[in-house]
Amino acid sequence: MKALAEVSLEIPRGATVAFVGPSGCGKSTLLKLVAGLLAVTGGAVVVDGRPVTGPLKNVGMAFQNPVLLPWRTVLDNLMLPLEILRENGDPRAGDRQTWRDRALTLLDTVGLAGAGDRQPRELSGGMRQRVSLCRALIHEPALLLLDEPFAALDAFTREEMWELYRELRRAREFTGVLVTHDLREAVFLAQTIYVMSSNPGSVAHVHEVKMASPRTLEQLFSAEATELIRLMREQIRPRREALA
Amino acid sequence: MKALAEVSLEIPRGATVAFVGPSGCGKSTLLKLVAGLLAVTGGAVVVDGRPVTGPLKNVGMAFQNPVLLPWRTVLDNLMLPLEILRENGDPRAGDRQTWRDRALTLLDTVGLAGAGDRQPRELSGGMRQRVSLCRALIHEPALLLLDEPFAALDAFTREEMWELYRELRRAREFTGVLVTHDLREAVFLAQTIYVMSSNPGSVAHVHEVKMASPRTLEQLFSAEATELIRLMREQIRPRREALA
Amino acid sequence: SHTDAHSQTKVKFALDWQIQGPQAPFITAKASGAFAGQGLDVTIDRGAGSQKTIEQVATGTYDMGYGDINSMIEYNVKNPRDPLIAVGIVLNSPPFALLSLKKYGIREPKDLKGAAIGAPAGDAPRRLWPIFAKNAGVPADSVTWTNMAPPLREPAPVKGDVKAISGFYFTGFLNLTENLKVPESEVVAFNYSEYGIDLYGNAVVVRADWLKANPETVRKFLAALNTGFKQVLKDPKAAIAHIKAAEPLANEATELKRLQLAISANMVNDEVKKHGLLGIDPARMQRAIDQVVASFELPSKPTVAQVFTGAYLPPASERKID
Amino acid sequence: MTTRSRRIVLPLLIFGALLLLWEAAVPLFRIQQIVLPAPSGIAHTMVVTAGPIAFHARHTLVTTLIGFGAAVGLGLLLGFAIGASATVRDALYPLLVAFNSIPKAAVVPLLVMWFGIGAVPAVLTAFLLAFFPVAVNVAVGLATLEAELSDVLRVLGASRWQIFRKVGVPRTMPLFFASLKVAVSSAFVGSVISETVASNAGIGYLMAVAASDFNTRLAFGGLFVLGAMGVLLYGVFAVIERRMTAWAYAD
Amino acid sequence: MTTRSRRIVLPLLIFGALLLLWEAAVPLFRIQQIVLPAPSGIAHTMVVTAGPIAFHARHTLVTTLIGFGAAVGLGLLLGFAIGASATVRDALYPLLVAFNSIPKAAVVPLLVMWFGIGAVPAVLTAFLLAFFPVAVNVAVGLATLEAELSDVLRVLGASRWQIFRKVGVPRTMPLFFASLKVAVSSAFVGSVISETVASNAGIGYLMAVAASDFNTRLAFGGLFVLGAMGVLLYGVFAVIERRMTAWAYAD
Ligand SMILES: Nc1ncnc2c1ncn2[C@@H]1O[C@H](COP(=O)(O)OP(=O)(O)OP(=O)(O)O)[C@@H](O)[C@H]1O
Ligand SMILES: Nc1ncnc2c1ncn2[C@@H]1O[C@H](COP(=O)(O)OP(=O)(O)OP(=O)(O)O)[C@@H](O)[C@H]1O
Ligand SMILES: [Mg+2]
Ligand SMILES: [Mg+2]
Repeated sequence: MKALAEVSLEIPRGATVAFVGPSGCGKSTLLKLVAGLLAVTGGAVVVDGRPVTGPLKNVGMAFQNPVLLPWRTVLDNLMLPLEILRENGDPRAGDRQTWRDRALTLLDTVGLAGAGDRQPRELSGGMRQRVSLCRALIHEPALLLLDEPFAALDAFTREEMWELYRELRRAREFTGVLVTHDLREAVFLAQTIYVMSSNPGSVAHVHEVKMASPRTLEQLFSAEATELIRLMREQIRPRREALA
Repeated sequence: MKALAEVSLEIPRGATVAFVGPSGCGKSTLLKLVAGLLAVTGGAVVVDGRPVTGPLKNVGMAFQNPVLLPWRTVLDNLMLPLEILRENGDPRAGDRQTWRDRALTLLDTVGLAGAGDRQPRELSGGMRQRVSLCRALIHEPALLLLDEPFAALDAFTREEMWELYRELRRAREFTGVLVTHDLREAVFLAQTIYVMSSNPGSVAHVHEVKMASPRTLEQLFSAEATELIRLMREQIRPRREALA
Repeated sequence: SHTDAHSQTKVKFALDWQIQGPQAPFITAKASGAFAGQGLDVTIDRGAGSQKTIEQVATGTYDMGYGDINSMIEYNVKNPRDPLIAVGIVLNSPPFALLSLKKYGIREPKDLKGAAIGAPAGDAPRRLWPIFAKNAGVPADSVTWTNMAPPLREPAPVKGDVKAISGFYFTGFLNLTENLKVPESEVVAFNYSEYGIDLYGNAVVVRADWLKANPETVRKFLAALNTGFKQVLKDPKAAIAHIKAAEPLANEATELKRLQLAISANMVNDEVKKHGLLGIDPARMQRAIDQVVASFELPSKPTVAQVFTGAYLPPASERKID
Repeated sequence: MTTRSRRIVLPLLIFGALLLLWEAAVPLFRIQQIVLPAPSGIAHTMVVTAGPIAFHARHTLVTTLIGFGAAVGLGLLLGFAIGASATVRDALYPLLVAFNSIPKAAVVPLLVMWFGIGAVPAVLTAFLLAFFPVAVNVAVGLATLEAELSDVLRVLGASRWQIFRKVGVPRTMPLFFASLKVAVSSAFVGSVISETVASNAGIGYLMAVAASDFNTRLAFGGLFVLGAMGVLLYGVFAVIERRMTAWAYAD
Repeated sequence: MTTRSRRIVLPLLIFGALLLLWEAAVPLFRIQQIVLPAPSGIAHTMVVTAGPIAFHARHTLVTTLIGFGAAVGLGLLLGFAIGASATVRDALYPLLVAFNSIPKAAVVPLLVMWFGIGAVPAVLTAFLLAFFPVAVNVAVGLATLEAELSDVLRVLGASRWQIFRKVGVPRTMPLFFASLKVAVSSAFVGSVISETVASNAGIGYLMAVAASDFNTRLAFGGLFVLGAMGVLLYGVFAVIERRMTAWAYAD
């Protein structure tokens, strides 16, 4: 079965792009292809000028289902990237204490101060999602792949996360690829939004978000943003009906 | 550790109530207590006039993470309730063919026509969530417990699901308990909304949704609905800040 | 044997070891129809050692068995409640021996001083070593014993793990010469019988209470065995054919040699020629009991009548051989 | 080369290479036949003795399967009881372990004393050796069941027994079948051990006869037959496993 | 009663009840001592022979642990190789299975022939019996690894070896430790078998001597010692297991 039709797109370094589209249209699959976790059956994925043949190395990734290692505490889950980097002699691997501090700061930022010593099974769904997000960020990757990282969060925590993303981006350059169902989220965070359609998955529409970056939550109520969101809603709706 | 402070509330038969609140405030825990999946350490849960001591029998439940049995196809996952009911001599268990038809109809309704023979691992996150929802509905339970059943869905699929819920409720009486992060969802579906706060989890505010049932999506844009949503946003926000 | 099987008396019989040449009297008695002719339907199972057979008869797992009479004496003393009794001797001279190789410079028992000797823990000649040592003038504690399962025994001196082994003469000698290709002239053997050890060997044994309840069955069994035994002595080759039929894996040439060795060294001697097959000389039996009691350090001494009864044997004239 | 044919050809190649090495080593190091006979000699003996070998192999096979069948039944039962109830586990497990620590070779003489020589002790030994791995793996599978999987059924009003059947059993299948493969080998080992000391038929008996004759070629032939039969039995259960638990294997 | 004390008291109670039943049955059914001696008699013999028993038990223990250690090392290695690479699995697995189907009791004489009498064949037998369950369970654990768990590390640029260590090993721990418990029992069985066949020390030797003396009490005493030692070894690994894999057990 073919999950994705030919999809060809280029993501400029330092930009954030978002993929939106109906459930099951192939967004998660696309992200895994980019990360090199799935092998392409046809066509090619090119990242940083090189075709992807195996898993990428310098990425941070958060999956749709937050996957924490159940045998490690929250903090130890966050130290995982450090361990790998250090063993691989990566220059970004600093000493353990620096990372610990960074991990604790991150946990604090996502509202999980003090949760470092807890076991993953003791966390709520949204808390796990936030830990998983921290793990994707902690080694300051050049490419960040996020699959609905905020779906299990309440509106406010979610908006705080948007702002966190914005601050991170402001502090350091990285390329972001975001899969989301929340059109406001896409508009707030991305420079380009790809609207996908199903059967097989393909990119139906591309929108450049013209608003200046960094953005404020108020900008989401601007006429431009409202209009874009309305337009994308319309673009997703008929696709689903065609599928049915 | 105490996850929930004393929470006392009564849900009238046939009504739908919603729980909203910050991530980690105990919504999922509360739902599991109601279902009898967790034992109360203090206090009591009373359903249908009887204190809950073990798992309830006549409920449909969809968890925050859609749990499908990985060794069964989608259709066989949906037939699970039938098998249990039939073995337990429940009068609601009809013949296999009726159930098959019902399962196929349900799959069709949630936009998964033709997915019956697929394996759970072949489904996208949102598709799994929809299958899990179907499984909660198929035996037409008197009590429906839903933990963010629509979180992994795009806006349109989600709204279709709301309408599906409304139609189901119109056709048959059941009591619904819904945990959600989407305030519009709560307003659309529930007669009563409980706003919870954290540390320990407790009900901070109760709102009766006065709008007539069944509702239309347009009503969500009414002044009354908009005001209620705005109010609840405010009620949730300060709580989170108090926590931080 | 194809007469009416239902009217036949069933007997469960355990051998001492596998079906080989020296077991021919029993196999022949069955194959030639001697048992059936007596109205017996005998099941013959192989054994796991002539001492184990004693246990199996004692526990009632088998009605009758072919085991070591010396172990039976020991068993009776240690379990006075349910004694066994021997009703016919097949190996009149005990096959017990120590075997060594010339290359170790062992010419006589004295030379064993300081040597390691290999044998299974329950091996009869190993357990009778103290009395052999006494008779041969060797201090009993001047050797060390090494425990090993039967199939490991003969290769051990060949490989140099031990300098000598104890065991049944016909088994050990043939295994060394036939199977391990040691030249016959290389093998040194000390037969216990040549050192004043006057024991009897393997016998048909039965529980005393079972014998009391089934005297006729025992009588018929021994009559048939006597017939089979005589056939074996008369025509060992034909007996080996029966062995081969019962156990297709057997090597006929080796088993024939083994049988002939057993006949000449253990089954037929002056006493047998004089008194006939299967019987005993009570005076010798008394000496044998004395020796066993001394060697095994048994707390009490049974009488000859408690150990053996010839009452169920065919008349001496029928047991006579030429 | 397809995966299927590779699965057959690869091990055969390695096996062949080992045989060649062995064949060459025997004359090279002047190894005595009693210590290690050459494969060619073993093969010759096996061909010559094919009739009796086939007879004894069939006997062993039947014995093994009966013992194995009983072991799977009891192993499942015990594993369920232990995996489902902490009390049963606490009470029974140490005794089971103690029992499992007793070499069955040491128990065979007792069995013979009680049941005589023949197929009964062999079946029992096969059973005794095989039920423990089944019970342990089933118990581990049930004890490590994710709570969420059974929650799905609990809210449907399912009984413990139903949860066991609908979730416990399938979830434990990969472990159960892994244990079956181990157990069928153990059962096989058990019947052969017993046959070696107390039987009038079976490959174990054949090897005992060969050993007492110092027929090392036949004894080694017996080892090869055991290996081949073991692979066969194992293969059958591996195929069943793949059929039943494909969902657990990512490929 | 605390869980801890229940874990010790419950099996002892059952064990005691069984002993009482047995003690009563022996005179009741007039069971011969050679068939089944009464527990009191066995206990008496064990007390009288405590010195030699302790000596032989220590010997067996050391042998077992050496063989077991080697088995865990090789078992892990093999399990890893088989679980990680389909080619290795296809090539080696059938041969391993064939090897495992050969009763080690049949191999002991060969080992003795090659390495002489004493501790070496016992260690080797322990090793041969113990490595297979470890290898199988580790291989199953790795082969049924959820893809998502390793994906987490793959995108960090982790090598196969790192994924094995960070995800494969911990994820496989419950299975690995379950296998250790089985393997230590197997190793124990292996050394005892070998001691029975050819050794001058160890519980196996003690039992062989007891059997040849018609000393059934001592032989049964040996069985009890084996059971007790097995439980002890098992218990040690069960404790380690609980420590290492608490996360896998819902309670
Ligand atoms: N292992 C697989 N085997 C076969 N089909 C698969 C597999 N994984 C995914 N698919 C199919 O590929 C399609 C795209 O799946 P994907 O998970 O990428 O969707 P998605 O856009 O992320 O959906 P959602 O928003 O619901 O998460 C779906 O139709 C799904 O059924
Ligand atoms: N097994 C457990 N052991 C200890 N603490 C737990 C356990 N399960 C949940 N908790 C804690 O209980 C609190 C409530 O968890 P719950 O899952 O009910 O939150 P929630 O409201 O559903 O959050 P979310 O919206 O993120 O799903 C959290 O602080 C969580 O850490
Ligand atoms: Mg997805
Ligand atoms: Mg929750």
